[in-house]
Amino acid sequence: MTLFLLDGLIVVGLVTLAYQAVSSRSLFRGIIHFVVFGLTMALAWARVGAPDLAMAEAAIGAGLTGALMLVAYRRLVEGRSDSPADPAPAQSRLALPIAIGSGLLVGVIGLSALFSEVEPAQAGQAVLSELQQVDLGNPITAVLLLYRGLDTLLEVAVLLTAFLAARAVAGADGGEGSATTPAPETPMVGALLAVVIPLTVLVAIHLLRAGSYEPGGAFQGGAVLAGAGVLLILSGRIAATPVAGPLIRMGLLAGLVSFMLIGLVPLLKGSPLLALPGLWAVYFIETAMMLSIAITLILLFAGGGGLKRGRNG
Amino acid sequence: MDSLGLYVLAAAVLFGVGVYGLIVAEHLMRKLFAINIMGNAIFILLVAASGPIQGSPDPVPQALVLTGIVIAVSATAFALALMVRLYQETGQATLSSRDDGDDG
Amino acid sequence: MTLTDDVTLALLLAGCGFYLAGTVGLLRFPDVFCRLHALTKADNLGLFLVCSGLAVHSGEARVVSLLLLIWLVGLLAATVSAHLIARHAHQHLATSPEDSNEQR
Amino acid sequence: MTASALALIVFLPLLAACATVAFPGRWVGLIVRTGLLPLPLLMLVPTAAVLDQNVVHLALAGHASPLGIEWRLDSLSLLMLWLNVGITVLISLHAGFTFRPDSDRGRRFWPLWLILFASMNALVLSADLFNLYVTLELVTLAAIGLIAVESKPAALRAGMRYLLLALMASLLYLLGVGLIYGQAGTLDLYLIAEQIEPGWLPVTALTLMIVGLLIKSAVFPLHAWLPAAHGNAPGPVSAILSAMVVKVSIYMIWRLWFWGAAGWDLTTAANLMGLLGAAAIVYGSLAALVQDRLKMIVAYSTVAQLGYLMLLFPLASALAFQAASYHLLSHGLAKAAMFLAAANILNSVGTDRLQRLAGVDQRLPLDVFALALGGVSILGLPPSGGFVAKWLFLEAAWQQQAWGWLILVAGGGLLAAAYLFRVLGVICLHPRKRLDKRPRRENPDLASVAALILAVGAIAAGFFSAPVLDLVSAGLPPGMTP
Repeated sequence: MTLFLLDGLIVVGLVTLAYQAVSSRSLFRGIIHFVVFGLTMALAWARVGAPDLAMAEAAIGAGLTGALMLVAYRRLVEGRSDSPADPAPAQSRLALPIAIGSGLLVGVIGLSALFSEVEPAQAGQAVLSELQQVDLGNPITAVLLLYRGLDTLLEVAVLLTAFLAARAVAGADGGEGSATTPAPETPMVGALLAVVIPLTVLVAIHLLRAGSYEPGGAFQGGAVLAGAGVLLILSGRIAATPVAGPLIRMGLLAGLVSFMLIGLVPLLKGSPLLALPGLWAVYFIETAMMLSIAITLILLFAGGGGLKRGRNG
Repeated sequence: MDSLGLYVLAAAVLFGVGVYGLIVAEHLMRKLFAINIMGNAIFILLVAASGPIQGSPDPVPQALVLTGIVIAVSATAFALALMVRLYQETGQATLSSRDDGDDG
Repeated sequence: MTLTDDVTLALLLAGCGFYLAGTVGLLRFPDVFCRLHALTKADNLGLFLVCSGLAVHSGEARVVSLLLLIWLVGLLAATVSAHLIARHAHQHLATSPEDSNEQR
Repeated sequence: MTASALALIVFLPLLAACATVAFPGRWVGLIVRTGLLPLPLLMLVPTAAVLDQNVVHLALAGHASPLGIEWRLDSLSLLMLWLNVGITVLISLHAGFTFRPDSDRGRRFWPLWLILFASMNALVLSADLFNLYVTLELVTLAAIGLIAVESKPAALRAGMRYLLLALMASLLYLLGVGLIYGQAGTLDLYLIAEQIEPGWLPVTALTLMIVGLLIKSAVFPLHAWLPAAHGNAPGPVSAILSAMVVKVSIYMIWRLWFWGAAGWDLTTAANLMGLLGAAAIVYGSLAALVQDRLKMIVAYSTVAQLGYLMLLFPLASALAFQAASYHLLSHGLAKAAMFLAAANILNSVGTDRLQRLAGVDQRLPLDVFALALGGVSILGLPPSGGFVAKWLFLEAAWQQQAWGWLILVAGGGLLAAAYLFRVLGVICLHPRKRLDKRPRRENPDLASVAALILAVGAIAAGFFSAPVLDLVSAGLPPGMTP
């Protein structure tokens, strides 16, 4: 009963926040509602038995998406005294019926999928039975790295592509954007960083290591690490540059390149593509991916191609 | 799992809210909120659509959704960059008004 | 209901009470400084009470130390962000209710 | 051997893309060549394998489906791979001038270009519904990055609209994938038919996926984003968008329909798809007739020509399958040629407004010739590749006495003739309105040669159709017999 109440509260919260995000008075409020929506989504994932997704949603879905939206908002307000033009919602008489109709359709589909009598999925069963043979306690990490490695490889490529595409459309100011203007220095910030940065790095490494036997992994770890980077940018310890130095470039590509190269090696011995040669390869690739994910997200936040020591660094 | 049913219902409502926002909102950032909300609704359905295996949830859809979350943030990040540039070039962060008839 | 359960319940309820007070303060107080005052003080204490309630409930040393860490990090974040917001408000904003309302 | 070749066909361009990011100096040109030029040679290996054993299965990481992801190579995917490799390499010749590898523009362009290329190769190989989703997202993001790479307002706006629609389309597709997984317990496209009966839930799932893909392939009435995006993108990008990017999602629909849902009774839906195709042919051609910019005309022509690919659904015979596959091939070549030629004209004249192009054939004879040759294939005049495709369509419709489709195919050719002769008429038939101004910019010869090679390819496809058609008929969908 209590749990049902909790679920009800989460669900009502989700719907209210979502509605507020798309229709609240000011855009800034919309962003805040969207971020809180993401956090509530994380609670929802925890409730439906998906702790990995809860972590990913909290770190990536709410945290970094929110940070990216705030920084984009700041670029929109830049150089204007008023808040950015937020045109009145389009008056569409069809909007409500279409929305209700598609919601109903999705509801019917979802409920009948939920209550249809199906055998447990073969793929899922195969994962759980194969898992006995490898030393990975977290089936999701096993799926991501061992059984559906190509998805994960291409997903890292998607993140890199998003970064490259964002760079390709970046304006002439690309690099020294206003996101990098640090807040005025105060001793409090120094104290905060001294504690929080090491702690965050520790948590990221813990998540990465824990990913092999309990919830966590490269994506969650990378997102947490990126959070540390965001903090460093906001406090002016690091700043964006238009062009990346060699170290940043290596970090940016480490995950994708090492995954591809290690995945190609088995072909030389006549083994199949992407058949990783042992658990060390899993750990190596995950570490490289975590670094790449963190650096890509930090650069996307900074709106630059590279990083340098900042004004307060 | 009766609470899963509740979340499926929530997903349906969220999808509807997302569709509504996509139609009604003019500002591109709001349209991105709407698409992300629709995405989350579909992620819930993805997890709900396959039944549990011997009591524990099926890991495959969860892995798929994890991939989906990362793809969603990538697409959102690029869309935001595109929106900012569009705003810098045209002073607008919407798609309405003015047609696309410029010389290529 | 054992004694630990009773203590846990009492601590959690007290914690929720402080959170509630903090939130009411956030919504009702007239300007930034009063609001920060209500929010940080009440919420820090609320977090402490909730954490200690959970600590009593679990009783494991590992969990207790993790909860302690959570409280400390929460304290740190609240302190620094309250400081930054207050400083920004002090330097840039008039302290009339309307203005602070706009900035929230 | 085949495994290694296929792995390189996907990973070599992707590694090259990473290398251009890692070493953005003067090596970019060399890296791009290393990532592209070996591909035609590498393609010989899988070609031999398909000729030898018809279908090649590769279980990635050694885990066969349902546990893992499989690559599956048959005649159709081989054709798509060849088309992608051939067209991309030829367009790259052209893009080498528009986006010089040692320039800032080039450094923005080439990584995305290589990723787009690699991701389309990965897409046509994949046999896994979710992996297809990931590759399709990769294709979309890279393509839109390329559309907006010059940051012209019209292109930015078109790219943004494309992105929003594409994201929505992906969500519909993803929901379908989730439902199929819930019902079938596998994500392998080729195992769906064995696993599930066509109940209402699987049919809904299939519908969602196909609607998503129809948005991505801009089939009427979901085409609204295409002309602006294809018409405002840089020349080489317009060429690859029309030649390949919209085709890969139609390719996915074919796969879902004829392989995934093999044996389901989809007659009504098939007729509906055919009607959409018919509407696309008529609407696209008429819209092309009233455009006043060359690139917009070519873009609307793509909307029309995509309609023919939809005729496969109602006709659904071996002959129609050959026709549609051949149309895919010849339209790809012809449209790439036309967009490159249009880009050259735009670059030289400074505008592509039709009324300002009178007499441009005097200055840019090669480009106008390439445009005309491409047009011949689009019209379906003999002896072009387009003629072979249309002839096969007519034959397929004749065989089934489907007179409606027969009239449509014949009439579609006439409509195409109308808008293409309008273009050529304006350009060539104004003896007194010579272009008086000097060219704004000279085009390098190779840029025109690239367009010409593609156009000649589209014509030559008319002479060498037999081996391709044999190949296609060796890999017919289940249930179709030659």
